[in-house]
Amino acid sequence: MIVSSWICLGLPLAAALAITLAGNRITRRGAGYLATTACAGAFAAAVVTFFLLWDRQPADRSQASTLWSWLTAGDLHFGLRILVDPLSVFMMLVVAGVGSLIVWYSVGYMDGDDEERRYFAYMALFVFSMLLLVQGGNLLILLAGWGLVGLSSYLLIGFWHQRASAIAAAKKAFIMNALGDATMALALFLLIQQTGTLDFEAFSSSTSGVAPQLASNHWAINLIALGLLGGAVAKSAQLPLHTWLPDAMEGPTPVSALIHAATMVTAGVYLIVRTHAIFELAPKVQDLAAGLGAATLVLAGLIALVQTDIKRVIAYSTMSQIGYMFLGVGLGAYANGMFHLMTHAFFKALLFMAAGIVIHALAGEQDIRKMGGLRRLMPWTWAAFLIGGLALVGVPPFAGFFSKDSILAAALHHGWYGDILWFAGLGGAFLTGLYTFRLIFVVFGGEQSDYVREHPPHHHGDRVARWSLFVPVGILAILATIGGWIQFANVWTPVTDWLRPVAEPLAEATGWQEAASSGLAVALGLMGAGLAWSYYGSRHEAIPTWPRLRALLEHKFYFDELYDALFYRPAVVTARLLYALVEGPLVGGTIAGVAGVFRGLGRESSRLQTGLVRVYALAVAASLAALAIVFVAVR
Amino acid sequence: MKGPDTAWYLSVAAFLFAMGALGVMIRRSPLIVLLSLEIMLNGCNLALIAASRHYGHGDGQIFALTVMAVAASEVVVGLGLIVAMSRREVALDVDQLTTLRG
Amino acid sequence: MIAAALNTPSIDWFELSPELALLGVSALALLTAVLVPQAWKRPVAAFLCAGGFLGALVAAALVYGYSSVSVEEIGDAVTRDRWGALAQIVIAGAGLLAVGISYSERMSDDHIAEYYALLAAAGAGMAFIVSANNLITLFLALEWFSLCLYVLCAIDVDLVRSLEAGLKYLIVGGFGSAILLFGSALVYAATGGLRFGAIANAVAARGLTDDVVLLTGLAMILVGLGFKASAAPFHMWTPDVYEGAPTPVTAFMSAATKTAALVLTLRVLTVAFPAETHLWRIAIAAIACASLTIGNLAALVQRNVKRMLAYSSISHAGFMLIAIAAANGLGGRALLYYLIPYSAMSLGAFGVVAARERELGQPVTLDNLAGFGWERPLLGAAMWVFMLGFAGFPLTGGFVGKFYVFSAAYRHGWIWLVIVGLAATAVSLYYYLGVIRALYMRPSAELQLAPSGGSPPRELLLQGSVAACLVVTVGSFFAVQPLIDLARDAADALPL
Amino acid sequence: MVAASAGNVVVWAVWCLAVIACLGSGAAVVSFSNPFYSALALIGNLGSLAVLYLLLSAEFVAAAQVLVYAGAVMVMFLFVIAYLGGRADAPWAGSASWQTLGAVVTAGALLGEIVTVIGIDAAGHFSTSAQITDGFGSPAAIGRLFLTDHLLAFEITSIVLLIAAVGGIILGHHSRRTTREEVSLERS
Amino acid sequence: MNSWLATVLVFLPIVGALVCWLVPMRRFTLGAFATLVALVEVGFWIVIAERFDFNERNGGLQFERKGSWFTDLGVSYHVGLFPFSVWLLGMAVVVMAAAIAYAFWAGRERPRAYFGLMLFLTGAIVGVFVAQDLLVFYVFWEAMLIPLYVLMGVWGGANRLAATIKFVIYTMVGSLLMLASVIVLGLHSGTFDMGAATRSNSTWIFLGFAAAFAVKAPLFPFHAWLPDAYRESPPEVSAVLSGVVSKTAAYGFLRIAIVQFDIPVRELRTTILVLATISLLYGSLLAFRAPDVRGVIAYSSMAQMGLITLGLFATNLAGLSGAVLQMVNHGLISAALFLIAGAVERRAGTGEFARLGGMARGRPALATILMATGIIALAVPGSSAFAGEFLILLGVFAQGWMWAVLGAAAILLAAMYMLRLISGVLHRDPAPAVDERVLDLRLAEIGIVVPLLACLLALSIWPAAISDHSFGTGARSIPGLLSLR
Repeated sequence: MIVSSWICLGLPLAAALAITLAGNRITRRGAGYLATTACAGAFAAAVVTFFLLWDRQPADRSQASTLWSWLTAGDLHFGLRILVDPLSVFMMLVVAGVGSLIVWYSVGYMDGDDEERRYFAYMALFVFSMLLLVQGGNLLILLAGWGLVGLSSYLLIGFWHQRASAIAAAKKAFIMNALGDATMALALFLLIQQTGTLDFEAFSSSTSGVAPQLASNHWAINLIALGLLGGAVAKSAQLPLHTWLPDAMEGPTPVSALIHAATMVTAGVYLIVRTHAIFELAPKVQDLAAGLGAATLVLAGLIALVQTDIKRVIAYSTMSQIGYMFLGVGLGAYANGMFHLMTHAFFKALLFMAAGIVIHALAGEQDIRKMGGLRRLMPWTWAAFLIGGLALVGVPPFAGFFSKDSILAAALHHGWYGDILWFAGLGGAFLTGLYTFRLIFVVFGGEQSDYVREHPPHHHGDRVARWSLFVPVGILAILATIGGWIQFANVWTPVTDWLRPVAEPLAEATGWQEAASSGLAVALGLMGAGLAWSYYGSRHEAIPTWPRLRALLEHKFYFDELYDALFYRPAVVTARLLYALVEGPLVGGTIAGVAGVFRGLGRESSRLQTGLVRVYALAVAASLAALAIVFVAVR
Repeated sequence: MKGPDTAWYLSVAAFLFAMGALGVMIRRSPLIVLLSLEIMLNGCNLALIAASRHYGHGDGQIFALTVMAVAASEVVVGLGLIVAMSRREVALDVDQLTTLRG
Repeated sequence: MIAAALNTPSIDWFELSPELALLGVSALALLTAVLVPQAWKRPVAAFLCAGGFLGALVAAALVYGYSSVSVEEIGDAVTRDRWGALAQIVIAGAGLLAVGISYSERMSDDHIAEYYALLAAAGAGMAFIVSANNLITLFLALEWFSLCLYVLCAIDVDLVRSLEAGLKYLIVGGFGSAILLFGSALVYAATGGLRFGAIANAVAARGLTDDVVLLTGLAMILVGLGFKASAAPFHMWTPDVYEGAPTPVTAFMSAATKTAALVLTLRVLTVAFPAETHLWRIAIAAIACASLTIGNLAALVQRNVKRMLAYSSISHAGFMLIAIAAANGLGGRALLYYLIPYSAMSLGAFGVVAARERELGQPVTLDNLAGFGWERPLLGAAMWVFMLGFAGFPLTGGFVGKFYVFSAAYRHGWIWLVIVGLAATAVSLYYYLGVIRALYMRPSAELQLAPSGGSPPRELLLQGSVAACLVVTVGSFFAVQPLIDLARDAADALPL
Repeated sequence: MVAASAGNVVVWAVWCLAVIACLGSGAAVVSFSNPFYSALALIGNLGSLAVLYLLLSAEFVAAAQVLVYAGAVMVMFLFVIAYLGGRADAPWAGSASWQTLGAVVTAGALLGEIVTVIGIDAAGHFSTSAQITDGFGSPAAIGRLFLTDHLLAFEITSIVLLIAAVGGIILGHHSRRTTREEVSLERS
Repeated sequence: MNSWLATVLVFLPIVGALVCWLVPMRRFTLGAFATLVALVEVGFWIVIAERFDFNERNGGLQFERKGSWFTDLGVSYHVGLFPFSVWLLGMAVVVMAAAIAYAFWAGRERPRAYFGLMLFLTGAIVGVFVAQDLLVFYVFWEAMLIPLYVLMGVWGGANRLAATIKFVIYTMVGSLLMLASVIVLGLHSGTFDMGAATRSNSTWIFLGFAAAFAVKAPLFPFHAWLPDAYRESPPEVSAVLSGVVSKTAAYGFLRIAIVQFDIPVRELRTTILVLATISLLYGSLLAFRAPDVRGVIAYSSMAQMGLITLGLFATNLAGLSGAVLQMVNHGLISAALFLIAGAVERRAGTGEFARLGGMARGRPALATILMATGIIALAVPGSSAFAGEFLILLGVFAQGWMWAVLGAAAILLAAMYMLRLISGVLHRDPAPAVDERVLDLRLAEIGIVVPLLACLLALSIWPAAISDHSFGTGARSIPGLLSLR
């Protein structure tokens, strides 16, 4: 079991290194296959691990393995350590599974790009990093994976590096994630100071291990939880650190599908579940997480209404869906959150990949205003997109229905605060229906637009490339349809049971709560869809015309502007000021000044040397007189 | 000891010495500067001889005699220099010897 | 009958052997001027002079070896001790190297033999003064080598600069000697002794520690000696004379005169005026500070390299005076140790300047030194090392010297003096490194004038001398222990 | 006693005269504008000093002073001044007044300091001087000292004189070459 | 035999330097010879590392050798190695070898002087790291300056003269203050042996040492020499300056300032931490706006030294181990960065961002290497630089949460300036200065930089190699460290 999980971790890394070192000696497509095979191998290893773990007693389903001491200082030892338990295996399956599908898809999508090899190296690196993140056996290794996925994300967003916008987006993503890394690191310092360990076993429950020790220090535990939440929020693009995600759509579409929809951005959810014991000791922070999730889901849903870029709409939808997950895990419905994470990975990847096929077919065009009437031209794509959309909205029997609604139900368990969140979630459901179907109607419905007529969709590349585009999408479409069937709250709960040894849920909804939530959510989602149909189905208008609100939404609530004014500008201005006021005059000027003073003194003392011999004698005599008088005076 | 005692002689020596020093410091003619140096040395000699008398042993006188020889030597070299300078058409004015300065 | 009554002092010829060697050579060189054909004068006189200095060196070394106990000799006029002998070794070495530097100097052939005779004679005078044991010997030896130097400075009688330097030196030097002499007279008047020991005894016996006449005399002696050591504020002759004098003479003066004056200063002050230590120590410290300040500041703005080195020598006088001011065993050691690399660096640096001067036929400035380091690798590298040594960088004896000097000051408890010395070192870096900058970092294309035609003369003797200086400069860094042992044994001769 | 005191008065009188002559001629040396007169005044100075030496029982020194100094040295001086002729006349003084003022103040301070310290000690150990023997200061005594205690000084003096002679020869030597490139090379 | 190794390591390059200077060789032979000597030096280091007993419990001095130099003041040629010195030494010899090889490849003018000076510099730097006598330490410390001055002044850029004089005088002022402290401490103890010298309580002596190290590191506000020096030197000299020479300052802080001065460190800790933090933030901010590649690396180097100082003056095991690790990291990183910057400047003729850009396309080696170095430099989690910074901040966290927060903020800034550097060179459309003739890195350059990068990657895989093998168990490596915890 340990071996298989190490294999799972090692295969993608090996692929990344092999592609990098091979350079031109490997064909472009060879690189793609290598990466795909490695990821598939990782998935196979994850499956093996899963079954091996399945065989054990629930209480016995946790095993750690340390390769070597990665970082030590005195008594502190942080091993290069993985932890295999239900949660990590769950994530391994999702990551490696969806990952291998998307890498496969990339073979077709990236076909013909100049730097395919680099792309696949990065992708393999990402999968490795993500697996390191989820397998890491202590917070430090998790943080390492955390940083490495950020790095891969940076590399892949900026993959088309001639584009200034792509580079800017990549930098933005990296720096906002680094902010999260920093708060996490600080939390880790505090945690080390309080407990002396970062191993997950110590934090497995809020009552055992080091928990009592932590609970005694109220401030510390809140700060630790807050720091971890900072990391989670940054990585998962939740308010207020969400602005990088839409920009990240500058990357190739499979990247968006894998990193910015299916896996990396959900790492925050994983982190909260993994360290749930800490959050449970700091309930206010946990509430904050849920609140942030709720706010994000509504806000992102609103913004998605006015976006005109097909990928950005999906990106905002991703934010919104992760908001649901945060809501869930913030409320203690860990299994529900994780379940939604999984289904979301399926249908969101599906949406992105279908969108990718559209973009690919339309020669890179992403603006939905130029699309329209694609349904007849690309029926299969339309079908896939529709499945994804239905799953997203949460229409039964698609995957989203099973996972999303039980999160909402959990909110009802949480007093008045939970009620507010519940309403927000329901509102979000409505918005989801609205923006999803707006997208579907605008892109696929109606008449063919001028642009589409001018650029009739066609598939590039050879058959192999086409197949590699369509087969993964098909698989995902199936998964988006049936993936949710593995759990039906209160009736059939294998996911919850599987995760129970790691994260005992705080809240489990009762039957009527489940029913009410499901019913309302589905209804609202369908209402949204209906509204979308009534608005966009007939009239071909991509954006609602409501000027002031539209401006607000199009500027994404002015978050970018705010951060620009709050952080970036001040940093630039401070740096300029430091150059102008400190570095030049003060630091450099001091030297110049001192040197000038000495040169001046030198010139003066050199001028004393008049060349007049009488003055020389005078100097001798005068100093003699002074010396003699002083001698006699002080004797 | 008859007449003024040693302090008087020493005072006269000091006068001579200071007078010579003043000459060196204010005169511009190198010849007169050399003469002023002689006066300084004479002041020293007077002091030496006075002290020699005061202690009643001849060391000071010996010293004074050697000083005379030294003074003569300085004069020889100094005058040699002055003659050499006049040959090179250099003005005999110490204030104009300012090629070397700064 | 009279002869029987005369109790002529026994003369220790061995003690006098360094001086006698030099004097004898000087006389022979004078004879050369008369007897040897014009074409042979230069080599013969130079060879004789070098031989004399070499002989003096060996003799002084022998004297050092056989003088573990100090003895006053020849009517107590001189002391035979290791302090003097070690200084004689330094002086003789300086003279030997100066001969090498002088050899190819473009100097009028008229007085070439006399030049070497005077060089040897000056060396003899200095050898005397460092072992002087009474005020008469002190004064006479001082005048002896001063007269030689006056003439040597002006020996290029066709050069106005040279004459000007000679006359200035003579006037101010005479003035300084007169002050020293009057000081001696006052000390004699106050104590009745001319012998250093007798002065100290009289002060002790008659309670003259605070006697004002004695103190005035002491002040005057200090000024006179400070003058010879070219310490500020009695330094003002130094830049002019160093610049005007023929460069080999400057080289010799900067090394040997300073050695003689400083070694003697410590001897006089400790042997004759031990009771006034508290006073002269402060005075010397003040003089040291003044020298460090003025020497370094004025050197900052010099363009003429000789003049800059002159100011640098003033500042080094300041450093060595710190050792004297410390007036402890460490200080004595520090002084003698410091003098060894200092002399080598000084001679070597002026030697390099002389080489460049001969190439260009005009005074060396920082500007026309450009590219010299690349054209003449040995001389350039040597100059580099000398400048680093002056600045007190490690791998040269200059560093250890400064280290000892500062240690001595600290041992006395004068940390402030250490700070002053360090500050001066920091300032001095600018101009020392400026020379290196000129040597290596400025392309010679910037040079306005071309070297005076042909390939530069191969001056083996000069290069050999500079190389020897280099060896001493660097060697004294590694061989600290033996040199310090020598210096310690020497300093033990003084009542420190 | 009377004879003694009368002798004392005479000595005082002679002393006063000699001192006046000495200082007066000294002042003259320093202040005459013509070096020739200054040199002549120095002869007077040396002569009056010789009188003071006699009063201090330094007969041999006094004699040497007159013979060697006033005789030989001054003759050399006068000879050179004559040789230089009009070129010897330099401006009296001049240039910056602060130099002159500084010189006068410095010389005054120096004088004041020395005289003051002598005055302080005058009542102390300068008040009683040692008794001297008959031969004190006589050529014989001096000669004896020169050959015994101060043998080295004697020898060194001779060497110093020799060096001065050589130096004089070198400097006074008429250069065979009158034009050399270095002559024109002044500081750039 | 073992006890000779430290001495061999010091004098091998110096002998090599003498050979360069004295034996006439042709340009190629000289370069090859110097590179060979540097590689042999690395080989000797490997021998040392292999023979070094890292398991010794108290982590004390090994390979010790002591010979009297002058006895009356108690100065001796005393060399030896602590575990942490071994790592710094290794970093130094590797970087020096890379720098010399780079110079060989770049074909510097006047090779005799050049390679001699580089080898001499190597010897001096090694000397600093092995010296166990205050005066010997000072000697090597100063000896470093001699070749650096000439290397910068002769082979540097257009404004080299002003830069060199500023550099030397500035650092010498600090060094002279240290000399004062050396004298006072040594004479006070009666010996200059670091192991035997008494620990001092004098703040003034401490400040003397601290001044020298603060200038050399440099810490704000003693860094005025830094931008010019790093910009005007030849790239490999900049690499040595920022990679190795600055580490001697940090080493000095560790070996002398912290160990010998118990109470002053405690009293002045806050002040120094403040200075270090200001350096960190200030350097990062300035690096963020620097107009050229070397400017960014220069100011980032200052920031990194601030960070290392933070770790050192945390004076706990985490901080110290982290600082040692980070010293090695940063040495390798900044050397690699400067060499790459040199390669870029060589091709484009400029280092200004305004005229650079778009070098990634068609130049995979340059892009990969610069990207890899850059992301390690910005301490992406999982890299060795991250490990070092993590330990440093963890250590300084114990002294107060504020330091760690500010340090974390600066790491954010590090991401900003380093990404700006990477993008400025590699990304966007090719800039005017980058045309088709601008080639990818040549094999030789790759061969020089990749080993540095490989060391960094190896350390990323196992940072505990250094952090766990620097101070022995329980921080008893140096008498005194324990009491500071």
